[in-house]
Amino acid sequence: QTVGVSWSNFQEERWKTDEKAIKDELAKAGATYASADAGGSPEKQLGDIDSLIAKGAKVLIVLAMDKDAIQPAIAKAKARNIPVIAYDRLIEAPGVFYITFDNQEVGRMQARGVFAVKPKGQYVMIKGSPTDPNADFLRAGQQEVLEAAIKKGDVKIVGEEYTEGWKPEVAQRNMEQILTRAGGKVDAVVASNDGTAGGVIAALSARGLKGVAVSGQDGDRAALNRVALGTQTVSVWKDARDLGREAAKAALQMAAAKPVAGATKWSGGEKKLTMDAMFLKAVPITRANLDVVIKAGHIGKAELCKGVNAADPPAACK
Amino acid sequence: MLSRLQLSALDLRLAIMAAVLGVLGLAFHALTGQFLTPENLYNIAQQTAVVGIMAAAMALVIVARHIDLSVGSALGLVGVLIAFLMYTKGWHPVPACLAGLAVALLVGVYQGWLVAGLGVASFVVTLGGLMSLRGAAFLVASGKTQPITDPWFLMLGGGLDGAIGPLPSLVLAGLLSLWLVARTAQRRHQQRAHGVLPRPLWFDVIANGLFCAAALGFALAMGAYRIGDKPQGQGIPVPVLIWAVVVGAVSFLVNRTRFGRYVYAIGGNPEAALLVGIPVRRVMLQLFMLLAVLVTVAAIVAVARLNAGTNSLGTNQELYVIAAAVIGGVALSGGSGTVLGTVLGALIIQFLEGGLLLLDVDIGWRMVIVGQVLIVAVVFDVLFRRATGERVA
Amino acid sequence: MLSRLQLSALDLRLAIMAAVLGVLGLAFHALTGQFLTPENLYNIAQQTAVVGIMAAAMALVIVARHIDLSVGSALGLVGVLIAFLMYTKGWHPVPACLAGLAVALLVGVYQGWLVAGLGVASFVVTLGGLMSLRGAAFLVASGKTQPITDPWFLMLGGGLDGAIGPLPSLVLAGLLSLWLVARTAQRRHQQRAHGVLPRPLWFDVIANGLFCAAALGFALAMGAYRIGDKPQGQGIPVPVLIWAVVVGAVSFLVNRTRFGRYVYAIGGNPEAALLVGIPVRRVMLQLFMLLAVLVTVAAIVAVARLNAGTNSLGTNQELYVIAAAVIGGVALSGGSGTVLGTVLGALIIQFLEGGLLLLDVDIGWRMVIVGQVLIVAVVFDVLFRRATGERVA
Amino acid sequence: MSVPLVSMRGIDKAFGGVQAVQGASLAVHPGEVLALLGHNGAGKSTLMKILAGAYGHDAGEIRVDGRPVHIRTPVQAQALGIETIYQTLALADNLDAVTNLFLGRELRTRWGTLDDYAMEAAARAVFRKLNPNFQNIRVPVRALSGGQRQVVAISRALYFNARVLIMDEPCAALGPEETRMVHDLVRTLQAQDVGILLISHDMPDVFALSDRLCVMKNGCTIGTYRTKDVDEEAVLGMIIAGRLPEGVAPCMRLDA
Amino acid sequence: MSVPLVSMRGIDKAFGGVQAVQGASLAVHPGEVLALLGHNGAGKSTLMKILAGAYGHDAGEIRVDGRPVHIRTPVQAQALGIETIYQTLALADNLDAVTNLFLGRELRTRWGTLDDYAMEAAARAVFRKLNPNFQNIRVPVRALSGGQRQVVAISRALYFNARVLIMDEPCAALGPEETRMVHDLVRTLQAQDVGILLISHDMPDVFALSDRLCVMKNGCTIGTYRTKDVDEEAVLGMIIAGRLPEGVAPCMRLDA
Ligand SMILES: Nc1ncnc2c1ncn2[C@@H]1O[C@H](COP(=O)(O)OP(=O)(O)OP(=O)(O)O)[C@@H](O)[C@H]1O
Ligand SMILES: Nc1ncnc2c1ncn2[C@@H]1O[C@H](COP(=O)(O)OP(=O)(O)OP(=O)(O)O)[C@@H](O)[C@H]1O
Ligand SMILES: O[C@@H]1[C@@H](O)[C@H](O)OC[C@H]1O
Ligand SMILES: [Mg+2]
Ligand SMILES: [Mg+2]
Repeated sequence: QTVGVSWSNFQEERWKTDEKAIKDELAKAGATYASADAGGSPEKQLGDIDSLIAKGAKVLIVLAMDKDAIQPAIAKAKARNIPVIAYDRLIEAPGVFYITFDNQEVGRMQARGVFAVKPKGQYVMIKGSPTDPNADFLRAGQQEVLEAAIKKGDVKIVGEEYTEGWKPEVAQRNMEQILTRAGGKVDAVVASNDGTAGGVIAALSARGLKGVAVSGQDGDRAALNRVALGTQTVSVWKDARDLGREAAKAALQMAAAKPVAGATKWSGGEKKLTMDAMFLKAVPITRANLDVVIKAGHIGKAELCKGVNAADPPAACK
Repeated sequence: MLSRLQLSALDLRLAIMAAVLGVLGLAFHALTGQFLTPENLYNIAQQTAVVGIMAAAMALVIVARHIDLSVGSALGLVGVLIAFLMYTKGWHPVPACLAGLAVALLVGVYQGWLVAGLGVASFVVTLGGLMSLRGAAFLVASGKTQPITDPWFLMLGGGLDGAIGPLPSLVLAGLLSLWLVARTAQRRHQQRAHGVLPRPLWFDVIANGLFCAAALGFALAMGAYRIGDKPQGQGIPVPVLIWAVVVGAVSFLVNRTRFGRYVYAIGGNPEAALLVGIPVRRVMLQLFMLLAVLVTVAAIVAVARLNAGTNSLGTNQELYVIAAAVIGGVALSGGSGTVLGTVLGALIIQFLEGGLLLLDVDIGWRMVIVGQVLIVAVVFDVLFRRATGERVA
Repeated sequence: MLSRLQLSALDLRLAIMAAVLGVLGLAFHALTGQFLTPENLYNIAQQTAVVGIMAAAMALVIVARHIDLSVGSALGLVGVLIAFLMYTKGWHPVPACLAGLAVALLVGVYQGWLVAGLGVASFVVTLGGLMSLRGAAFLVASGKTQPITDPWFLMLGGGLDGAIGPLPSLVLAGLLSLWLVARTAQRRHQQRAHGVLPRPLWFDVIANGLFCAAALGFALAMGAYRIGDKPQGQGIPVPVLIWAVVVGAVSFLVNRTRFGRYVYAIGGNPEAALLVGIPVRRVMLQLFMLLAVLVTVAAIVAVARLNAGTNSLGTNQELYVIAAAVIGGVALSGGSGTVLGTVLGALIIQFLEGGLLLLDVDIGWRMVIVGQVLIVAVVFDVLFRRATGERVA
Repeated sequence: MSVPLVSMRGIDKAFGGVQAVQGASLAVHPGEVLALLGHNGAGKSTLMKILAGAYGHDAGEIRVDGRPVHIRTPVQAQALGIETIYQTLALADNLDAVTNLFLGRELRTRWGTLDDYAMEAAARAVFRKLNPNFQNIRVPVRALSGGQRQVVAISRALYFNARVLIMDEPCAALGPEETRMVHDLVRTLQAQDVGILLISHDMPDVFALSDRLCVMKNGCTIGTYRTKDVDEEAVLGMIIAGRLPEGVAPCMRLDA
Repeated sequence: MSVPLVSMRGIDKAFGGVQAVQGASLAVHPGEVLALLGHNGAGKSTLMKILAGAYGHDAGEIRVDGRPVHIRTPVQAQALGIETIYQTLALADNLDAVTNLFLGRELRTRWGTLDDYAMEAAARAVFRKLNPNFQNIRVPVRALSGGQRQVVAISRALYFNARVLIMDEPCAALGPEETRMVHDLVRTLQAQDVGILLISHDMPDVFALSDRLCVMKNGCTIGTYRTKDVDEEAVLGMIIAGRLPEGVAPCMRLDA
């Protein structure tokens, strides 16, 4: 039994975790893992999926770079009766099984995490890559949460920039210029992932600004450490190992033409298409619940707590 | 020996490259057991088309001692624009494509004027274009992906219904073979008529035989590929057909028209080209416009293949297009290179990418390998030219 | 007039660029009210350092008629490697940096050997490097971000504690000014001693005055920038200091050593350079190694500034480095260009990016504008060279 | 007196700051060889490139057969029957001899495509006239010897039936055999009423071939004389010192 | 008989498939001018470039003062006192005359840095010897006239006290004044016991300057004779047809 997995890009560190989880689960079931990595290019991803099918994949797990541009590959798989799992990012097509942490929801969690700390003040929105459609989903989720406070005037957005290629150094430069523009008066930064959050925090610390709320996502080790140190407020952790494991299980069931255990019906997509889906809980990791990532074995305590203030450590580091 | 066969060093190089391609294919097949299957060949042929279409014109640009670093961004701009006009603006595909072509030509004329008219280095002009046009691609649809659904248009991208079927494929390949043989016969006749000694017959027979076998074999393989429970095999995919037409057309330009000859003359000695009365500026402008046309064609194929225009479309593609031309034997110093070489160059890159993928090689290693193969190809080129006694510095 | 002032066309061009930079600064300040503040200047100076450091060596590479497209990927590889050794492997910063340097030199020697020894076009070699090294950067830490915490190391990236304080800044600027004036005096003296007519005194006074004013003014501005409630102003940030040292060192190489002179000779006429006995291969190899050293320096500053090594580090940066050199007046045809020009070129790009960001200009437009400014700069260059009667084609 | 085939009057040309040609005037008549002399950088090549259409000019007038003409491109000059053998030969090194011969003026079939066989046949014929041993006409000219390359360049002027032929130091890099061949060629063309403008530094060549000579100095044409009226001494005096020979009548022949 | 300053024996050199030089032998003695003649592509420049260290050779032996030497780079040749004025001048057009004069052999201060003022002063002195009017020595040589460029190239040989001087068609592009200057220079150096290898197509030059002449054909040195023993006719016969003159004793002087 071969399971083909098509990854979208290798740049963020989380995907290695996802991959390991899938691999482990498949190994347990004696299935073969085959993968391809599109390096961030939707064009290339189509070719990748072709190759996976050629390689004899009986079921596909697809992390789509672009939800629309992936459609031809899905159609092809369908024509060959190969079931497809939309992994992490929605692919709205009949018969596709969707397993995810909803990106829009992630955006909401990011905003909520920051908003909880800074219900009032000047906000900066550091968005993802202008060429990554997820950047806009995240941004939309963030807006939903902040909308009311913005209307009321409690929250004021003083800067908003895309980050070419999700590059931390670009986020850093953009943040520096925004800080100049705002005269350093920034209370919260909703950064769309942990990489950009890293750049933002470097900019803030270079400006000697402390106590600014900053969000992120992915549970990158560096980011979790920052949460422990108190420089980052929240990293929305999509426990990649859960997602990977569940996806692998679902894949094996689908390959055997069995219904996926624990699936629900869902029709919340753009086209209102009804699909089988499974939603995992993303967990916003804050200083208060850092123990979650340790317990989950995602990161060691030593790495997590490296350099924390011994006088006032977060609970998880005690 | 070589001169008796009227084989130029260039022909020899092409033959070697074709052999390399064959070896590569066999090696990957031996390692994976899946490489030389109709399915995989079908996929690889399709995947190569977009880069191949642009590489055909890029070869000429490099032959003329220039470079275009902006083709990836231009592809993105034109692709997004076409998709945007169809999806968001509800235009019919034809006017949408024409609008895309118009924009591409505008960009081509602008860049061509800077290069040919003002004499600014094309490297700089198109480096600026690489940045500017990527920005413009974002501005068209504010970065939003534009899906495409028109089934007629989607056929242009290949996919499920975008192939011409087994019989027409075979007929096409047959016609091509016939034409080839007829042309060779005609050439031999003309040569004798003009008192020129033709090549030995056995050589022409073998060369033509190999080519016809390749064409027919390809058509058969494509026809043998059957997707799911479709009643019929696929046949040659439309993007590959478009690519073939493009290669044929550009080859015709190169071999049979003044334009093509002038491009080579400019690349060989720009000053001499001016002095003998070649309208260098006009030819350069036309060249940039030709590239613009082919970028548009490639953009149409790319968005049709993706079923969407994304504004990341074509990112870094200029590197692959240039690499295909260079691996195909186009010299950066200008004046030499063939269109057929770009086909082989583009295929070698795609064979590697596809084969390594089948072998499950990590993306990091894949990038390392592809980069080094580019270098190896050119090192080979340099040593080859040196061995055949070409004057080097 | 120009010849009486012993002003070369190159000097004039530098002066014009400095004026453009000034106008740009004033214009952005008028529009935003925040551009010419100590804070913004402090940030922009820092942001420019990484590109500026590499551009100093890139200028020489281009002067020698070559190009290096791989610097961005090399920066990524070296940066990730250093951060990886420090964070994951627990190395001390010094050996980690040395290891990074060793890898950079290895890559430099390899590419330099291909270019200088085998005679492969540097465009191709470094295009391959662009792909391969990016893959290698990923392989080092399997794509994982490597945070950096060593406070001593972080100082190299500037930031809160990475500046030398107002007084040392002023002292440095003062010393630089003194040295400049002394050198000018010495030069006038030597010229008279050798029977050469020096420039008019008023001219040297004004030129030196302007330069000293700029140096002291910059030091004062940096000193005036106070972060939060730190008791003291910042002063010149360490990355800027490093950049200044690099520019000084490379200028010294160019003006006062055989190596620098040979680079220009090679760029002017590679064949002649060989014939008069310049060890062309060795010089080219040294040049690629110099670039490798500066890429390492830039990588150290970059990861220190970011507080982390990420595998996207340096993506597309080669474009900015080349653009800085070209905007700074380095001609792609080789043989001409100055190191000081790259400083102005890098600053012009960063002024634009920073100013447009302050103006809240959309990313799409920003890319469009930066791309076109590159073109405008070179169009200006071409027209300028034509006006000063330089032989063009 | 005959109408000059070509006359140039008061031609100016500057490159940026450099005034390369200034108020230069000369004329050449059918069947006449006019030698153009001058120190290095005097402006000889520039003046001839203006006539050949390779450079535009800033001021002055060019007449062909007494009628003012507009020459701004090589094509316009060629259309008027002005052919040029450049000092640098102007060959595309990567192309073969046949292609170079017809470069810019290819023969075409009725479909508008290149007629390679017709060109090859025609090229063989014209090359044979100049050098019967020249066989490898289908290899890139980069592989040819200096003499063979020169044959290709000269053939270009020959094939297209020049009325005026400009030769910019055609023998500078030639061996004795090739030089002799060029001399013969000049005399043949002269007999066919072609007007020839010959740039040369070689006094024996000049005296052996030219009917009149025109000396340039610093961009100006300072004097034109019948060759048989002056001796080498006098010519060198003009070239080096700009000193006109005493008691010799200048002979411009600008007008009919 | 004196020991030859330089002798080359049985030199072979191929480029890819082209055998440019084959079994070539010659020698030059102190205070002697040896003219090297031959058709275009005979291999003259290649043979001299081998002696100058610009090309390596595939076989054969080079001796200086009778001792076998190893010359593979221009620096090695220069160290043996062999200076070359190349057919192409070999100047870096973007650099000024002073810099070009010292290119590859810069004067340095005791810190190892370039000593620009010393170089400028020395350059002025040597340029003055050749052309007193040459003032603009600090502008890029691309802006200089052909004659001035030639002065720079010649000065290079002069300044570094050549023992053997190779001149590859030094007058081909020169005006009469400059040519005369080169002739004077050759005679002066000859008087200083420099050995000179002169490549020229110009028979008057050859007969005026050379003591012996050596003819190459298709890469081989086919004959060496005392110049006063042969006439132009005989020399042309050698060059064109490879026909050795009858009844004239060859004069190789390869050995002491
Ligand atoms: N394209 C150009 N750009 C700038 N200056 C030029 C150009 N062509 C020629 N010149 C200048 O114009 C002047 C005349 O040059 P030209 O080549 O006409 O001289 P010439 O008489 O042919 O000399 P020579 O005997 O050396 O061939 C020279 O000063 C030269 O430097
Ligand atoms: N770098 C090179 N690469 C390949 N072939 C070369 C090279 N240099 C010279 N040749 C070939 O070697 C042969 C001898 O050339 P060379 O330049 O020595 O002739 P020459 O006697 O100097 O002729 P000329 O009188 O035209 O200067 C020619 O066939 C030439 O094409
Ligand atoms: O997890 C993020 C993913 O959703 C986005 O698409 O790319 C960046 C990642 O950080
Ligand atoms: Mg001339
Ligand atoms: Mg020669």
